[in-house]
Amino acid sequence: MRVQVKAFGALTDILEKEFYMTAVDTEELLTVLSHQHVALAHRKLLIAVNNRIINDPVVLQENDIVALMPPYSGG
Amino acid sequence: MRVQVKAFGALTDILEKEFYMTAVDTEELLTVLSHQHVALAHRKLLIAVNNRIINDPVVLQENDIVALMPPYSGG
Amino acid sequence: MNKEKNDIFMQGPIPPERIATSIATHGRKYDIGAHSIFLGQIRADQVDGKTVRAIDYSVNRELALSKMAEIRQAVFDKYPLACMHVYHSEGLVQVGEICFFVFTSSAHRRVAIDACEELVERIKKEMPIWGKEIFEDDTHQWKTNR
Amino acid sequence: MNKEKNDIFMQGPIPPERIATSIATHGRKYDIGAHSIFLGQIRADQVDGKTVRAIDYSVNRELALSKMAEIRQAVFDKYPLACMHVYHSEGLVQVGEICFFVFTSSAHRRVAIDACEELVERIKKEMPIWGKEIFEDDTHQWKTNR
Repeated sequence: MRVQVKAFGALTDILEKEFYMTAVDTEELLTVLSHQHVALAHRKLLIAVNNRIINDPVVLQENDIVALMPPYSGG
Repeated sequence: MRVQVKAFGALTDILEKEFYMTAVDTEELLTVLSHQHVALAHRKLLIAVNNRIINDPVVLQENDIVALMPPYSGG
Repeated sequence: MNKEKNDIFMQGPIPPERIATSIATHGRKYDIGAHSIFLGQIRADQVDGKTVRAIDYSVNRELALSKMAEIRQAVFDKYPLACMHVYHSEGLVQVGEICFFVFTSSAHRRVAIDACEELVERIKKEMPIWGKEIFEDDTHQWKTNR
Repeated sequence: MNKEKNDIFMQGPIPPERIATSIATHGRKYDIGAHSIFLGQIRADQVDGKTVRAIDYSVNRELALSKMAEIRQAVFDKYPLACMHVYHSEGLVQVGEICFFVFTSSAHRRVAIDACEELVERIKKEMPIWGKEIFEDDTHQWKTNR
Protein backbone atom coordinates (compact mmCIF):
# COMPACT_ATOMS: atom_id res chain seq x y z
CA MET A 1 0.00 0.00 0.00
CA ARG A 2 1.18 3.50 -0.77
CA VAL A 3 1.28 5.55 2.42
CA GLN A 4 2.43 9.00 3.46
CA VAL A 5 5.28 9.05 5.99
CA LYS A 6 5.92 12.04 8.23
CA ALA A 7 9.15 12.31 10.21
CA PHE A 8 9.48 14.38 13.39
CA GLY A 9 12.21 15.71 15.69
CA ALA A 10 15.70 14.25 15.26
CA LEU A 11 14.37 11.98 12.48
CA THR A 12 14.19 15.01 10.20
CA ASP A 13 18.01 14.99 10.24
CA ILE A 14 17.82 11.52 8.63
CA LEU A 15 14.61 11.42 6.61
CA GLU A 16 12.62 13.88 4.52
CA LYS A 17 9.89 15.50 6.63
CA GLU A 18 7.19 14.07 4.36
CA PHE A 19 7.41 11.42 1.69
CA TYR A 20 5.49 8.55 0.13
CA MET A 21 6.44 4.88 0.14
CA THR A 22 4.90 1.45 -0.25
CA ALA A 23 4.65 -1.12 2.52
CA VAL A 24 2.27 -3.89 3.59
CA ASP A 25 2.49 -3.10 7.27
CA THR A 26 4.41 -0.84 9.68
CA GLU A 27 6.99 -3.54 10.33
CA GLU A 28 7.94 -3.75 6.66
CA LEU A 29 7.93 0.06 6.46
CA LEU A 30 10.46 0.29 9.31
CA THR A 31 12.61 -2.50 7.92
CA VAL A 32 12.86 -0.85 4.52
CA LEU A 33 13.65 2.57 6.00
CA SER A 34 16.27 1.13 8.37
CA HIS A 35 18.05 -0.49 5.41
CA GLN A 36 18.03 2.76 3.50
CA HIS A 37 19.12 4.84 6.50
CA VAL A 38 21.53 3.13 8.87
CA ALA A 39 21.14 5.96 11.40
CA LEU A 40 17.53 4.86 11.83
CA ALA A 41 18.32 1.34 13.05
CA HIS A 42 17.93 0.67 16.79
CA ARG A 43 16.40 4.07 17.37
CA LYS A 44 13.62 4.32 19.91
CA LEU A 45 10.57 5.36 17.90
CA LEU A 46 6.91 6.08 18.47
CA ILE A 47 4.64 5.34 15.54
CA ALA A 48 1.22 6.81 14.86
CA VAL A 49 -1.02 5.65 12.03
CA ASN A 50 -3.65 8.22 11.11
CA ASN A 51 -2.92 10.11 14.35
CA ARG A 52 -3.33 7.09 16.58
CA ILE A 53 -0.30 5.75 18.44
CA ILE A 54 0.28 2.03 17.75
CA ASN A 55 2.11 -0.33 20.08
CA ASP A 56 2.11 -3.36 17.81
CA PRO A 57 2.64 -3.55 14.04
CA VAL A 58 -0.48 -2.83 12.01
CA VAL A 59 -1.45 -3.57 8.41
CA LEU A 60 -1.44 -0.42 6.28
CA GLN A 61 -4.25 0.82 4.05
CA GLU A 62 -3.85 2.94 0.94
CA ASN A 63 -3.26 6.62 1.84
CA ASP A 64 -2.62 5.97 5.51
CA ILE A 65 -0.49 8.57 7.23
CA VAL A 66 2.38 7.11 9.24
CA ALA A 67 4.09 9.41 11.74
CA LEU A 68 7.57 8.40 12.92
CA MET A 69 8.49 10.12 16.16
CA PRO A 70 11.50 10.02 18.49
CA PRO A 71 10.91 10.48 22.27
CA TYR A 72 9.19 13.77 23.07
CA SER A 73 11.14 16.73 24.39
CA GLY A 74 8.69 19.57 24.84
CA GLY A 75 8.56 22.03 27.71
CA MET B 1 7.15 46.67 85.52
CA ARG B 2 5.43 49.04 83.16
CA VAL B 3 5.33 47.49 79.68
CA GLN B 4 3.78 48.31 76.33
CA VAL B 5 1.18 45.82 75.12
CA LYS B 6 0.29 45.48 71.43
CA ALA B 7 -2.78 43.53 70.34
CA PHE B 8 -3.14 41.95 66.89
CA GLY B 9 -5.82 40.37 64.72
CA ALA B 10 -9.10 39.44 66.43
CA LEU B 11 -7.70 40.70 69.74
CA THR B 12 -8.12 44.25 68.49
CA ASP B 13 -11.89 43.67 68.78
CA ILE B 14 -11.36 43.15 72.52
CA LEU B 15 -8.33 45.24 73.49
CA GLU B 16 -6.89 48.57 72.46
CA LYS B 17 -4.25 48.11 69.73
CA GLU B 18 -1.57 49.60 71.98
CA PHE B 19 -1.64 50.36 75.70
CA TYR B 20 0.56 50.37 78.76
CA MET B 21 0.14 48.26 81.89
CA THR B 22 2.12 46.96 84.82
CA ALA B 23 2.95 43.31 85.41
CA VAL B 24 5.77 41.28 86.94
CA ASP B 25 5.75 38.62 84.25
CA THR B 26 3.74 37.56 81.18
CA GLU B 27 1.63 35.20 83.27
CA GLU B 28 0.41 37.99 85.55
CA LEU B 29 -0.14 40.20 82.50
CA LEU B 30 -2.44 37.61 80.91
CA THR B 31 -4.28 36.93 84.16
CA VAL B 32 -5.02 40.61 84.69
CA LEU B 33 -6.18 41.11 81.11
CA SER B 34 -8.37 37.99 81.18
CA HIS B 35 -10.12 39.30 84.30
CA GLN B 36 -10.72 42.65 82.67
CA HIS B 37 -11.86 41.12 79.34
CA VAL B 38 -13.82 37.90 79.64
CA ALA B 39 -13.60 37.39 75.84
CA LEU B 40 -9.87 36.95 76.27
CA ALA B 41 -10.03 33.92 78.56
CA HIS B 42 -9.25 30.51 77.04
CA ARG B 43 -8.17 32.09 73.76
CA LYS B 44 -5.28 30.53 71.93
CA LEU B 45 -2.56 33.19 71.97
CA LEU B 46 0.97 33.64 70.78
CA ILE B 47 3.09 36.00 72.85
CA ALA B 48 6.20 37.85 71.74
CA VAL B 49 8.36 39.89 74.10
CA ASN B 50 10.50 42.43 72.27
CA ASN B 51 9.78 40.66 68.98
CA ARG B 52 10.78 37.24 70.20
CA ILE B 53 8.13 34.54 70.52
CA ILE B 54 8.05 33.02 74.01
CA ASN B 55 6.77 29.56 74.80
CA ASP B 56 7.01 29.78 78.60
CA PRO B 57 6.22 32.74 80.90
CA VAL B 58 9.03 35.28 81.20
CA VAL B 59 9.79 38.01 83.73
CA LEU B 60 9.19 41.48 82.30
CA GLN B 61 11.58 44.40 82.29
CA GLU B 62 10.64 48.06 82.29
CA ASN B 63 9.58 49.22 78.77
CA ASP B 64 9.37 45.71 77.32
CA ILE B 65 7.04 45.37 74.36
CA VAL B 66 4.58 42.50 74.70
CA ALA B 67 2.75 41.41 71.52
CA LEU B 68 -0.44 39.40 71.99
CA MET B 69 -1.34 37.50 68.83
CA PRO B 70 -4.10 35.07 67.81
CA PRO B 71 -3.28 32.28 65.32
CA TYR B 72 -1.99 33.66 62.03
CA SER B 73 -4.24 33.87 58.98
CA GLY B 74 -2.21 35.39 56.17
CA GLY B 75 -2.21 34.36 52.54
CA MET C 1 6.49 53.65 56.73
CA ASN C 2 9.48 53.40 54.43
CA LYS C 3 10.16 50.46 52.18
CA GLU C 4 12.73 48.53 54.17
CA LYS C 5 15.15 45.97 52.86
CA ASN C 6 13.34 42.67 52.38
CA ASP C 7 9.97 44.26 53.05
CA ILE C 8 7.42 41.97 51.46
CA PHE C 9 4.37 44.06 52.28
CA MET C 10 2.47 46.12 49.71
CA GLN C 11 -0.30 48.51 50.64
CA GLY C 12 -3.51 47.13 49.09
CA PRO C 13 -3.72 44.62 46.22
CA ILE C 14 -0.75 43.34 44.21
CA PRO C 15 -1.17 44.59 40.62
CA PRO C 16 -1.01 41.93 37.83
CA GLU C 17 1.53 44.13 36.03
CA ARG C 18 3.90 43.55 38.94
CA ILE C 19 3.92 39.86 38.09
CA ALA C 20 4.59 40.51 34.40
CA THR C 21 7.43 42.82 35.36
CA SER C 22 8.96 40.16 37.61
CA ILE C 23 8.86 37.63 34.79
CA ALA C 24 10.19 40.02 32.16
CA THR C 25 13.09 41.01 34.44
CA HIS C 26 14.22 37.41 34.67
CA GLY C 27 14.52 37.06 30.91
CA ARG C 28 18.00 38.44 31.35
CA LYS C 29 19.07 35.51 33.55
CA TYR C 30 20.19 32.80 31.18
CA ASP C 31 20.74 30.12 33.82
CA ILE C 32 17.00 30.00 34.64
CA GLY C 33 14.89 27.24 33.07
CA ALA C 34 11.80 27.27 35.27
CA HIS C 35 9.63 29.70 37.21
CA SER C 36 6.96 28.66 39.67
CA ILE C 37 4.40 31.22 40.78
CA PHE C 38 1.67 31.13 43.38
CA LEU C 39 -1.00 33.80 43.66
CA GLY C 40 -3.57 34.15 46.40
CA GLN C 41 -6.77 35.95 45.42
CA ILE C 42 -9.64 37.21 47.60
CA ARG C 43 -12.67 34.93 47.31
CA ALA C 44 -16.27 36.09 47.78
CA ASP C 45 -16.92 33.45 50.43
CA GLN C 46 -20.42 32.99 51.81
CA VAL C 47 -20.78 32.81 55.61
CA ASP C 48 -24.29 32.48 57.10
CA GLY C 49 -25.82 34.12 54.06
CA LYS C 50 -23.36 37.02 54.03
CA THR C 51 -20.78 37.56 51.30
CA VAL C 52 -17.16 38.61 51.79
CA ARG C 53 -16.40 41.77 49.82
CA ALA C 54 -12.80 42.36 50.98
CA ILE C 55 -10.10 41.28 53.39
CA ASP C 56 -8.29 43.81 55.55
CA TYR C 57 -4.81 42.47 56.33
CA SER C 58 -2.89 43.57 59.39
CA VAL C 59 0.64 42.59 60.25
CA ASN C 60 3.05 42.49 63.16
CA ARG C 61 5.58 44.11 60.94
CA GLU C 62 8.76 43.80 62.97
CA LEU C 63 8.18 40.18 63.82
CA ALA C 64 7.11 39.48 60.21
CA LEU C 65 10.23 40.90 58.63
CA SER C 66 12.59 38.93 60.86
CA LYS C 67 10.53 35.77 60.31
CA MET C 68 10.59 36.35 56.55
CA ALA C 69 14.38 36.75 56.62
CA GLU C 70 14.59 33.41 58.44
CA ILE C 71 12.28 31.64 55.97
CA ARG C 72 14.07 33.17 52.99
CA GLN C 73 17.45 32.00 54.27
CA ALA C 74 16.18 28.50 55.05
CA VAL C 75 14.66 28.09 51.58
CA PHE C 76 17.77 29.42 49.81
CA ASP C 77 19.88 27.02 51.90
CA LYS C 78 17.67 24.07 50.99
CA TYR C 79 17.10 24.74 47.27
CA PRO C 80 19.51 25.97 44.54
CA LEU C 81 17.27 28.87 43.57
CA ALA C 82 18.27 31.60 41.13
CA CYS C 83 15.59 33.96 42.46
CA MET C 84 12.87 34.33 45.04
CA HIS C 85 10.24 37.05 45.30
CA VAL C 86 7.48 37.32 47.89
CA TYR C 87 4.78 39.97 48.24
CA HIS C 88 1.88 40.06 50.66
CA SER C 89 -0.80 42.70 50.89
CA GLU C 90 -1.30 44.89 53.94
CA GLY C 91 -4.60 46.76 54.37
CA LEU C 92 -7.69 46.38 52.25
CA VAL C 93 -7.90 44.00 49.28
CA GLN C 94 -11.19 43.59 47.41
CA VAL C 95 -12.60 40.30 46.11
CA GLY C 96 -10.97 39.26 42.85
CA GLU C 97 -7.75 41.08 43.72
CA ILE C 98 -4.38 39.46 44.45
CA CYS C 99 -3.14 39.50 48.07
CA PHE C 100 -0.22 37.07 47.99
CA PHE C 101 2.50 36.46 45.41
CA VAL C 102 5.33 33.93 45.60
CA PHE C 103 7.77 33.59 42.70
CA THR C 104 10.73 31.20 42.50
CA SER C 105 13.17 30.57 39.67
CA SER C 106 15.75 27.86 39.12
CA ALA C 107 17.61 25.94 36.44
CA HIS C 108 15.23 22.96 36.57
CA ARG C 109 11.53 22.72 37.34
CA ARG C 110 11.59 20.46 40.42
CA VAL C 111 13.50 22.98 42.53
CA ALA C 112 11.34 25.97 41.56
CA ILE C 113 8.08 24.06 42.13
CA ASP C 114 9.07 22.59 45.49
CA ALA C 115 10.55 25.83 46.82
CA CYS C 116 7.48 27.82 45.78
CA GLU C 117 5.16 25.41 47.53
CA GLU C 118 7.27 25.37 50.68
CA LEU C 119 7.32 29.17 50.78
CA VAL C 120 3.54 29.35 50.41
CA GLU C 121 2.98 26.89 53.25
CA ARG C 122 5.55 28.41 55.59
CA ILE C 123 4.36 31.99 55.02
CA LYS C 124 0.72 31.07 55.64
CA LYS C 125 1.66 29.17 58.78
CA GLU C 126 4.49 31.19 60.28
CA MET C 127 4.03 34.83 59.29
CA PRO C 128 2.25 37.07 61.83
CA ILE C 129 -0.43 38.29 59.43
CA TRP C 130 -4.17 38.45 60.12
CA GLY C 131 -7.02 38.70 57.65
CA LYS C 132 -10.26 40.44 58.64
CA GLU C 133 -13.03 39.36 56.29
CA ILE C 134 -15.31 42.30 55.57
CA PHE C 135 -18.87 41.40 54.52
CA GLU C 136 -21.06 43.39 52.19
CA ASP C 137 -22.98 44.84 55.16
CA ASP C 138 -19.66 46.04 56.67
CA THR C 139 -19.74 43.54 59.53
CA HIS C 140 -16.63 41.37 59.78
CA GLN C 141 -15.17 38.11 60.98
CA TRP C 142 -11.55 37.12 61.42
CA LYS C 143 -10.20 34.70 58.86
CA THR C 144 -8.82 31.39 60.11
CA ASN C 145 -6.32 29.36 58.10
CA ARG C 146 -6.77 25.67 57.65
CA MET D 1 -2.39 27.90 10.11
CA ASN D 2 -5.51 29.15 11.85
CA LYS D 3 -5.93 29.27 15.61
CA GLU D 4 -8.05 26.22 16.29
CA LYS D 5 -10.20 25.57 19.31
CA ASN D 6 -7.97 24.44 22.17
CA ASP D 7 -4.85 25.21 20.23
CA ILE D 8 -2.10 25.66 22.80
CA PHE D 9 0.66 26.57 20.36
CA MET D 10 2.05 30.06 19.93
CA GLN D 11 4.50 31.01 17.22
CA GLY D 12 7.73 32.00 18.98
CA PRO D 13 8.09 33.06 22.63
CA ILE D 14 5.19 33.61 25.04
CA PRO D 15 5.15 37.31 25.97
CA PRO D 16 5.16 38.15 29.73
CA GLU D 17 2.20 40.46 29.11
CA ARG D 18 0.17 37.40 28.17
CA ILE D 19 0.62 36.12 31.69
CA ALA D 20 -0.42 39.42 33.26
CA THR D 21 -3.50 39.47 31.02
CA SER D 22 -4.44 35.94 32.10
CA ILE D 23 -4.21 36.92 35.75
CA ALA D 24 -6.07 40.19 35.34
CA THR D 25 -8.89 38.42 33.47
CA HIS D 26 -9.46 36.12 36.42
CA GLY D 27 -10.00 39.01 38.82
CA ARG D 28 -13.61 38.88 37.69
CA LYS D 29 -14.05 35.31 38.96
CA TYR D 30 -14.95 35.63 42.62
CA ASP D 31 -14.88 31.92 43.43
CA ILE D 32 -11.12 31.72 42.79
CA GLY D 33 -8.76 31.82 45.77
CA ALA D 34 -5.54 30.47 44.28
CA HIS D 35 -3.60 30.49 41.03
CA SER D 36 -0.62 28.30 40.31
CA ILE D 37 1.63 29.12 37.37
CA PHE D 38 4.54 27.32 35.79
CA LEU D 39 6.80 28.93 33.21
CA GLY D 40 9.49 27.22 31.19
CA GLN D 41 12.32 29.46 30.00
CA ILE D 42 15.13 28.76 27.53
CA ARG D 43 18.42 28.19 29.34
CA ALA D 44 21.84 28.95 27.84
CA ASP D 45 23.06 25.40 28.50
CA GLN D 46 26.68 24.50 27.86
CA VAL D 47 27.37 21.33 25.85
CA ASP D 48 30.97 20.44 25.04
CA GLY D 49 32.03 24.06 25.24
CA LYS D 50 29.18 25.29 23.04
CA THR D 51 26.35 27.46 24.32
CA VAL D 52 22.66 27.10 23.45
CA ARG D 53 21.29 30.33 21.99
CA ALA D 54 17.74 29.19 21.13
CA ILE D 55 15.43 26.20 20.91
CA ASP D 56 13.43 25.54 17.76
CA TYR D 57 10.26 23.66 18.71
CA SER D 58 8.43 21.45 16.25
CA VAL D 59 5.15 19.69 16.84
CA ASN D 60 3.03 16.88 15.51
CA ARG D 61 0.11 19.24 15.60
CA GLU D 62 -2.82 16.92 14.99
CA LEU D 63 -1.66 14.35 17.49
CA ALA D 64 -0.76 17.10 19.97
CA LEU D 65 -4.18 18.72 19.92
CA SER D 66 -6.04 15.47 20.50
CA LYS D 67 -3.58 14.51 23.26
CA MET D 68 -4.03 17.94 24.87
CA ALA D 69 -7.81 17.55 24.79
CA GLU D 70 -7.39 14.22 26.57
CA ILE D 71 -5.04 15.63 29.22
CA ARG D 72 -7.27 18.67 29.74
CA GLN D 73 -10.32 16.49 30.28
CA ALA D 74 -8.51 14.12 32.66
CA VAL D 75 -7.22 17.01 34.79
CA PHE D 76 -10.61 18.74 34.92
CA ASP D 77 -12.19 15.40 35.92
CA LYS D 78 -9.65 14.88 38.70
CA TYR D 79 -9.47 18.41 40.15
CA PRO D 80 -12.23 20.98 40.83
CA LEU D 81 -10.53 23.68 38.79
CA ALA D 82 -12.09 27.03 37.95
CA CYS D 83 -9.70 27.59 35.04
CA MET D 84 -6.85 26.06 33.10
CA HIS D 85 -4.64 27.69 30.49
CA VAL D 86 -1.75 26.10 28.62
CA TYR D 87 0.55 27.64 26.03
CA HIS D 88 3.58 26.11 24.37
CA SER D 89 5.85 27.72 21.84
CA GLU D 90 6.27 26.46 18.31
CA GLY D 91 9.27 27.57 16.26
CA LEU D 92 12.23 29.57 17.50
CA VAL D 93 12.55 30.77 21.11
CA GLN D 94 15.73 32.58 22.22
CA VAL D 95 17.49 32.06 25.58
CA GLY D 96 15.77 33.99 28.36
CA GLU D 97 12.40 33.78 26.62
CA ILE D 98 9.36 31.83 27.84
CA CYS D 99 8.42 28.69 25.88
CA PHE D 100 5.88 26.99 28.17
CA PHE D 101 3.09 28.42 30.31
CA VAL D 102 0.68 26.48 32.53
CA PHE D 103 -1.90 28.33 34.62
CA THR D 104 -4.48 26.77 36.94
CA SER D 105 -7.03 28.43 39.22
CA SER D 106 -9.23 27.03 41.97
CA ALA D 107 -11.00 27.94 45.20
CA HIS D 108 -8.21 26.56 47.40
CA ARG D 109 -4.47 26.34 46.88
CA ARG D 110 -3.96 22.56 47.07
CA VAL D 111 -6.03 21.90 43.95
CA ALA D 112 -4.41 24.65 41.85
CA ILE D 113 -0.88 23.62 42.86
CA ASP D 114 -1.38 19.87 42.29
CA ALA D 115 -3.20 20.33 38.98
CA CYS D 116 -0.54 22.71 37.66
CA GLU D 117 2.24 20.29 38.51
CA GLU D 118 0.40 17.35 36.95
CA LEU D 119 -0.20 19.33 33.75
CA VAL D 120 3.49 20.27 33.51
CA GLU D 121 4.61 16.68 33.95
CA ARG D 122 2.03 15.21 31.57
CA ILE D 123 2.64 17.78 28.85
CA LYS D 124 6.41 17.28 28.98
CA LYS D 125 6.00 13.52 28.88
CA GLU D 126 3.02 12.96 26.58
CA MET D 127 2.88 15.80 24.09
CA PRO D 128 4.49 15.18 20.66
CA ILE D 129 6.78 18.21 20.78
CA TRP D 130 10.49 18.26 19.96
CA GLY D 131 13.08 20.85 20.91
CA LYS D 132 16.09 21.43 18.68
CA GLU D 133 18.81 23.18 20.65
CA ILE D 134 20.59 25.71 18.45
CA PHE D 135 24.12 26.60 19.48
CA GLU D 136 25.83 29.93 18.96
CA ASP D 137 27.75 28.52 15.98
CA ASP D 138 24.41 27.44 14.38
CA THR D 139 25.06 23.73 14.88
CA HIS D 140 22.34 21.90 16.76
CA GLN D 141 21.48 18.93 18.93
CA TRP D 142 18.07 17.51 19.78
CA LYS D 143 16.89 18.13 23.31
CA THR D 144 16.11 15.12 25.48
CA ASN D 145 13.78 15.31 28.46
CA ARG D 146 14.72 13.77 31.77
